[in-house]
Amino acid sequence: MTNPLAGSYAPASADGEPVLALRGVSKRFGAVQALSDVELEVHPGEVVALVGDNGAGKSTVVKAIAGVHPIDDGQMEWEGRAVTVHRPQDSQHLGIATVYQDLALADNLDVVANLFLGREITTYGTLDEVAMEKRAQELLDTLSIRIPSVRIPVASLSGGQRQVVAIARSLIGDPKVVILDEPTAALGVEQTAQVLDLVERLRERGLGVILISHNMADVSAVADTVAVLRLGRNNGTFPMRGTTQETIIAAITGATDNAVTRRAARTPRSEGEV
Amino acid sequence: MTNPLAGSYAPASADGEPVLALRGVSKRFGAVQALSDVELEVHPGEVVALVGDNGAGKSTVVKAIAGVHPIDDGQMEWEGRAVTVHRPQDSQHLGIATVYQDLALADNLDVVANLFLGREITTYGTLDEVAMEKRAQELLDTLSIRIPSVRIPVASLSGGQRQVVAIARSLIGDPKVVILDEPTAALGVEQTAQVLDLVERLRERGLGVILISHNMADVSAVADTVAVLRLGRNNGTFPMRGTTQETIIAAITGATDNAVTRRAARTPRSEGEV
Amino acid sequence: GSSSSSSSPSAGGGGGSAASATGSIGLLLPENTTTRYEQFDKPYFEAKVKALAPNVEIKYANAGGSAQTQAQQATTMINSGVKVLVVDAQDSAQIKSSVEAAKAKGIKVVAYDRLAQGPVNAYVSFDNVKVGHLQGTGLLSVLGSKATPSAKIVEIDGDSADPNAADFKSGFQSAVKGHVDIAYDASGLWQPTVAAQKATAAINQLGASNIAAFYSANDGMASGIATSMKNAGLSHLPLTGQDAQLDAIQRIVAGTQSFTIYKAYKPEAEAAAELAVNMLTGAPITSIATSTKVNGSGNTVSSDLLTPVLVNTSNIKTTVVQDGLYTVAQICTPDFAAACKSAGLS
Amino acid sequence: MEPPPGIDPTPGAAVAPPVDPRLLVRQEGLRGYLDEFKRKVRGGELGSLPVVIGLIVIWLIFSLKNSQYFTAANAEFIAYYMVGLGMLATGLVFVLLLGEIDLSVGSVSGLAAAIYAVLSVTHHWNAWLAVVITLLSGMVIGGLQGWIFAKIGVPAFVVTLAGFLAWQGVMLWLLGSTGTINLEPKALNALFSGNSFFLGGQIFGAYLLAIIATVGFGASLFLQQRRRKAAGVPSRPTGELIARTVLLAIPVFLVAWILNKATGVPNNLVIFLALLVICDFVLRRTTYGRKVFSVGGNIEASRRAGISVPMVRISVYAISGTFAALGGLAIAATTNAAGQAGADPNNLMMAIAAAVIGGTSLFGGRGRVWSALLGIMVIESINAGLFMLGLTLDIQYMITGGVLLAAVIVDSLSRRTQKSSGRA
Amino acid sequence: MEPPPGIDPTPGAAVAPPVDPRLLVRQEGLRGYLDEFKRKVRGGELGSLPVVIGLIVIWLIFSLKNSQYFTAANAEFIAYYMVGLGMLATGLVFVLLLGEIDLSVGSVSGLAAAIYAVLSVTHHWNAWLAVVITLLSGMVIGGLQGWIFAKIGVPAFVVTLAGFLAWQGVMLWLLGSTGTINLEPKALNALFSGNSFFLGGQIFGAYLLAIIATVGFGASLFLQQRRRKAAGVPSRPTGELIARTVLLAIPVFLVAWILNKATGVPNNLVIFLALLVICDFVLRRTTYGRKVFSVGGNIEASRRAGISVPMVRISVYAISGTFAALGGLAIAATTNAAGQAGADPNNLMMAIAAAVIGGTSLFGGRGRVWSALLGIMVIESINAGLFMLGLTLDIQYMITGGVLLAAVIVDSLSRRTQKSSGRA
Ligand SMILES: Nc1ncnc2c1ncn2[C@@H]1O[C@H](COP(=O)(O)OP(=O)(O)OP(=O)(O)O)[C@@H](O)[C@H]1O
Ligand SMILES: Nc1ncnc2c1ncn2[C@@H]1O[C@H](COP(=O)(O)OP(=O)(O)OP(=O)(O)O)[C@@H](O)[C@H]1O
Ligand SMILES: [Mg+2]
Ligand SMILES: [Mg+2]
Repeated sequence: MTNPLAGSYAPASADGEPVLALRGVSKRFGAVQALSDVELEVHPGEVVALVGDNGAGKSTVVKAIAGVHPIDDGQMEWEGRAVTVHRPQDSQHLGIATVYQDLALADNLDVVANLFLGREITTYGTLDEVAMEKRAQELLDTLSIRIPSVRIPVASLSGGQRQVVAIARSLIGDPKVVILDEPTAALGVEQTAQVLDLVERLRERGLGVILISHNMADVSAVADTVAVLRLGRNNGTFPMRGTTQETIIAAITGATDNAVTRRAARTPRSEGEV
Repeated sequence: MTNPLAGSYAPASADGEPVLALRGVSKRFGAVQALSDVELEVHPGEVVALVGDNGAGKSTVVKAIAGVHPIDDGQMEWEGRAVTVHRPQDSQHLGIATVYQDLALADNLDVVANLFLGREITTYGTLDEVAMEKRAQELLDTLSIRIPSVRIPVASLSGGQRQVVAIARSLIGDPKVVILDEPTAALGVEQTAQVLDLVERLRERGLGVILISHNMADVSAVADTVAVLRLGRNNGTFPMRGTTQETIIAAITGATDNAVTRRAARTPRSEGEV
Repeated sequence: GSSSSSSSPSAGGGGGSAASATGSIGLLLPENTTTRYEQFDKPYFEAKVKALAPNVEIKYANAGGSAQTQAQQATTMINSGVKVLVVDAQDSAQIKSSVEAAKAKGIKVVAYDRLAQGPVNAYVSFDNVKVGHLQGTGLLSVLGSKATPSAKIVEIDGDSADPNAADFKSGFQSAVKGHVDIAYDASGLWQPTVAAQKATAAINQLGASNIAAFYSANDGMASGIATSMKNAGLSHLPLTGQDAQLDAIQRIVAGTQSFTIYKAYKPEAEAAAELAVNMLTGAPITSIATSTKVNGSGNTVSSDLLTPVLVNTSNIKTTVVQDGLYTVAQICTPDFAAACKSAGLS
Repeated sequence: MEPPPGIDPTPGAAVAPPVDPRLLVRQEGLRGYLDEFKRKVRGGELGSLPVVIGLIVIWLIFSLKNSQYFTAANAEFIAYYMVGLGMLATGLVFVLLLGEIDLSVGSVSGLAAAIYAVLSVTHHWNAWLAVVITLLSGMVIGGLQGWIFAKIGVPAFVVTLAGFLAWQGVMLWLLGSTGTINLEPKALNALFSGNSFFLGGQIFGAYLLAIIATVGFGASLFLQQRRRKAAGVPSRPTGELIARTVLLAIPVFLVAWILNKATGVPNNLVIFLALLVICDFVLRRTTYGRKVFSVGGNIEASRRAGISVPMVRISVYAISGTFAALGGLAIAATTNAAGQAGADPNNLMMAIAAAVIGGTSLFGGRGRVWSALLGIMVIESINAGLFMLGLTLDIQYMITGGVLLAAVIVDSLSRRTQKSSGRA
Repeated sequence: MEPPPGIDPTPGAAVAPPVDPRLLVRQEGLRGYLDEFKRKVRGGELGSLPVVIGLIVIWLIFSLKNSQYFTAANAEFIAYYMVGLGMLATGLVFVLLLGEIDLSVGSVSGLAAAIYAVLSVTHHWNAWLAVVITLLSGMVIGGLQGWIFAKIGVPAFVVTLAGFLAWQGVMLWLLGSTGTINLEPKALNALFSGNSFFLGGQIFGAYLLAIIATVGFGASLFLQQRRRKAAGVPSRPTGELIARTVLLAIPVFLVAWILNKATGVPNNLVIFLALLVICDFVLRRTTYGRKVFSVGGNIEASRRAGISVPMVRISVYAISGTFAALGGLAIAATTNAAGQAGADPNNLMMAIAAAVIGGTSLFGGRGRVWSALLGIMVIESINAGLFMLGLTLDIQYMITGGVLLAAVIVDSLSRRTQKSSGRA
């Protein structure tokens, strides 16, 4: 299923070596070949948007990089060296911070404990609750989220509040690559804007960012490069600058005539009026 | 925290009695007052968008209507009569179909079994698997979703695929009101378009629809009325026709100067270029 | 055909000598949580059968405490063609259908240690009521002149779910009733920890200085009670037991327990072996089973009821040591060496 | 058969290709089967395969050790003695499907035997009436435990552990001073007793049963194929259906032949098999069964789908209690007595082991009632062999324990593999 | 204390108000406390309240029934005999926090006593060395079970049920022919024995302990308050701190006074309390404790946070095994003997009951080690009363069972209320 629209690869910030690269990665789940020969590169200071239809395999790529589902075939490279990632620890030690689509927070712990889980601040071997609480409050404030109290168990947060806690988690520690799997899906307009701001700040600080989103507006707002997955295969990599949304959508859906264009043609109201 | 921008109530289809109405509903979780005196009306053939910030209480409203979390105070009215809804069954018997933000599917069952869960087709008291499988395939096809097989356990579906299964579930049976809590959050562009089409078809058939979304484009594309929640209270109800997105966002965030407008001012690129 | 173990009915044909008898005997024992069955009863039984009738095969099964398993094991043995079944029933009533099935196939049944129901041919055991009675008279004689109707006794019985416990209790009480005052009477569940706590509770309740003696239904519980007595400074008071456990013998040597009741396994197992061999060869059993008992299903059974022995410092050597139950070295570990010496064990 | 009214979302929209190109489709013919088989083994979807292989290995080993093992009489022994525990295991399968446990089945079975004995022997009630009351008691006891679990929210593990102790106490109290009560061969007890055979043990009887089983199975397969073809949904090729029917017929007729060589098909086995067929039908082909699986898979999803989770839970525990009572009667019939040993904790262990060995997962939502049959056959085959060899108890424990452990490890490992390949 | 480097997302963006206006803040003063208290009770956050009330009710009832109950000697009885089971319960708290269960603790405790007895008495090893080997054995046994659970994936319930049976077998085999072995008052056994008291039972000793406890508690509260104030995060008012310290001091000094009236503070109690303080510290104030809670809350989240879930599980079972061994030594010391009855299944039941009665949830992720102390006090208070009255067994069972049931129901109901008010 080759796509005539697929562009050739052109990194936005072509400053040499990518910090993270996938080479010919495949992954199979039972009778389903979820990924076949997937290639992906992220350079320092680059925001790569990974887009694709539902079930295209985006989250599978994320979980492969993060060590949640080890890959079957192919290679992962970190700063030019081949690495193997079997467990989430491995990818964390490399410097990869991940926000998963199916967030995983410990419901019985409070917000502070969840934020610092696995990376607690300690003084003389004991937990420094005061320092953690202070830092947690600061982090959440900058993400514009209102949470009744940082000492409330995560079980009692709304979907968006949980999402923000998960995003904030990824900023603790000192990652070199941040992966965000549909980070804004559950977020309100204001929080979404904050997260996009955050992504830009991460880029400015020279981090590599992989952003997964179905929202073309968000993608075009912050991405440098767009990598399209279709049915578990690469279906083109485009520089954001100079590529139209229509091109990308066509690569995602595999056709120029799709429900989106039909809908656009049918309902002019959605553009106009509001 | 009264909002000067809040419009007064004006139903889009003012053809008399609402099919579903909330009157002064309150709900408290432990130390958090999640809802205070919330009012909401849905008329037949009307799409009401329920919008609000993260943690505003939208999902709590949905769960209150659906009987997942019974309300503490206030009243729910169905076709003019006061009703009490204690369990999900109660709301289903009234004719309310709900798609939850935190989808709940039985991971060990296949797609067909999940679609028909609680409403199986039977012949002489035994399950009619053939009829169910056929209908399931038809439903999913119209929603443009590709699923490896309808006999695959739901555990192995992607986030968006699960979302579509949940949406398809709500179309089985014969509801009078359909509630969709962020149905398109996890969906790809094509699937989103299909769901919006679906919402419009539901309206045409005279159903009441409550649509929750953070995506203003989606909301303005299909909603007749927009109800804004802020910090658990009503913050205005607007007819879609004639209201600008800025007005709505201001009602959601509680201010005209917010991260969205600031971001818009800072990054002209997000509007232009693409 | 005496060498062929597979040859059948002809061997039973009347009065052949035991030495040349063939065929097989089944031995069904009830459980293995107490060590006696596999450590003493089984080897003693096998040795005696071997001595009497070297060509007889013995089939053995242990029910592991389950009456159902025992029924299945009995079926297996009946199917495999044993001539005599020696059964220590896990449940003396529930074994009835197995006993009947055996009888229907012409198999003779010896009830061992517990009196099985059904058409049983013979029975070998100790008398449990007698055990309790012996504990009672033993305690009275240790108390001597202190045995007055106002002397307060603490009685810790066995688990009331075990029917033997009731026999011990009734035997004991029939011996001491009227001679002393049973001021505290509770079940120790055969558990040392429970017995210890109940003894302490009794001491708190009655007052340490008011107690004259402690009754423990067996040695296991006596270990716990002895500790509680020691903590309360009452080690000098009489304390009973039963089973002739090694630790009890050591306590007797050390003076913290007065005596134990010894039910020798060897004579019991050997009597059962003799009965079984006689039945196999068709020899009379009346010389061994001299008395009769009526079992729960109304059958009259020829019985060999053995007498238990009270063991105290004076007869350790002539009972448990002589029978090979324990060696002096086992009893007189360094901690008990001094006590052993003064008790004349060495 | 009319489809539900629902909303038809058809107008507009291009229809997406129905099959996902990434799905690895099976090739035609034998090669396709082998490939799929390999994939399934690698993916941990082993089904009943390990048990069947295990069973054959067990039979071979004991036959080599003891010439009496591979005889019709021994097959009869296994067929007869496995039924009581098998019934306990069947009830447990329902509970395990919910992802829960019922530790009380052993005690309830003992109590049931005691109730029956007291009513029919001590109080001279009509024996069938006593049976009905006994089964009802089992149902009420199970239902009560289910109620405390479902409505009050006490974990099932704790409720049934309490039941494990309490019902044993009630049984002891019922049996009272007399202890064990010997039963008379009446009513169900007569059918369950060791010398009651189908059609009086006539050779015809066994083959009749075998024919019914084979024809019934084959017919249902072909019927299903026809209906699926008619509706245009994927169906199995005819060759596969024939192969499956033959694969069932072989062991069924073999068993009939062997049992005929001894005394015939025990009536308790016939009753057990009939119950298994009914339970299998209920679980796989009715809405109730679907509810059980869905509650076992996701409680909140079931609740939101309008399923009354408490009712499912209570009813499942009631079923488990009823089967425990029935099993208790069957067990009591093997010794013709109800006694204090009825509530043997080993029965509980063996019943759980049987269900798990047979392939029902301890993790809920996955299993079939047939696993009770397969598992209990394994256990009883081992027992029969060990009883014959006259081994000491520690070795018996070690062997039984080893088999149990192996079964559980296979269950756990296969679940892990399945999980990592996305099937659980 | 340096904050982690991390990324500072500060530039730009208006800072949102830190506190949510919907959060119902507590009013100042006594009224605020009462309001919050009422809200908590309604929300099911009962904490230790029901236990403490229950304990007082139990004491009152038995005192009315028996004049000897409310005496110093009986307090001493409770304080001494509760320690062994209390240690088993402490180990179980760790396991329950994971949301799992350890059914083997009773058997392991029996086995540990047997190991110690065989080494120190039969083989004449140095007593302290024997203690160390025994505790290590407990650790290895627990760790092994944890390994099978964590690495192979066999459900903990099954692994430890197997352990429940297996370790009992090993114990019987170890004790072998001799059966019960008498212990000598040496090493730890001497400290655990019924006539060993803190500082030889001097009056001074008990008050010294009371002072250490009160001052330590108060000081830690005030220190924390100062640090929080300094960092500008919300802190408790000074009045509350004083009230809390006083609330602790009252019972502590009361107990010291009572035990002094008898023979002093038993050394085994001192060791138990010291271990509780250490465990509490580990669970609440170290990263290890945080890991235990997080695995108990959400396994996948913990795994993704880089926590090695298997290591946490294995270590928790090792801790449970070690405490079981220690408890076994303490129990053996009460009878000065190691015997076949050591692996009493009742010990298991009582230890679970103690942990749950004390307020540790069976559902994982919620509880404190102090619940072991509170729960075992309840159980031993009941035992002491029942033993004094010399009641028949069935009544004893009924009373103990009833208390257990009540505790579990309170746990379950409070969890339900909490869930519906969004706290669990
Ligand atoms: N654990 C799993 N087991 C089996 N199959 C899986 C599993 N996870 C994903 N899949 C399959 O792999 C394919 C890709 O799934 P993935 O979650 O990566 O999609 P996605 O691109 O993230 O989609 P979405 O946008 O809907 O989140 C899907 O077809 C899905 O059925
Ligand atoms: N189960 C619960 N227990 C306690 N508090 C809860 C619970 N569910 C929601 N809340 C609280 O109620 C408030 C409203 O939550 P809700 O989920 O309704 O928000 P929402 O509007 O759906 O937000 P989002 O857009 O992020 O999904 C939040 O502050 C949350 O902390
Ligand atoms: Mg995804
Ligand atoms: Mg929501």
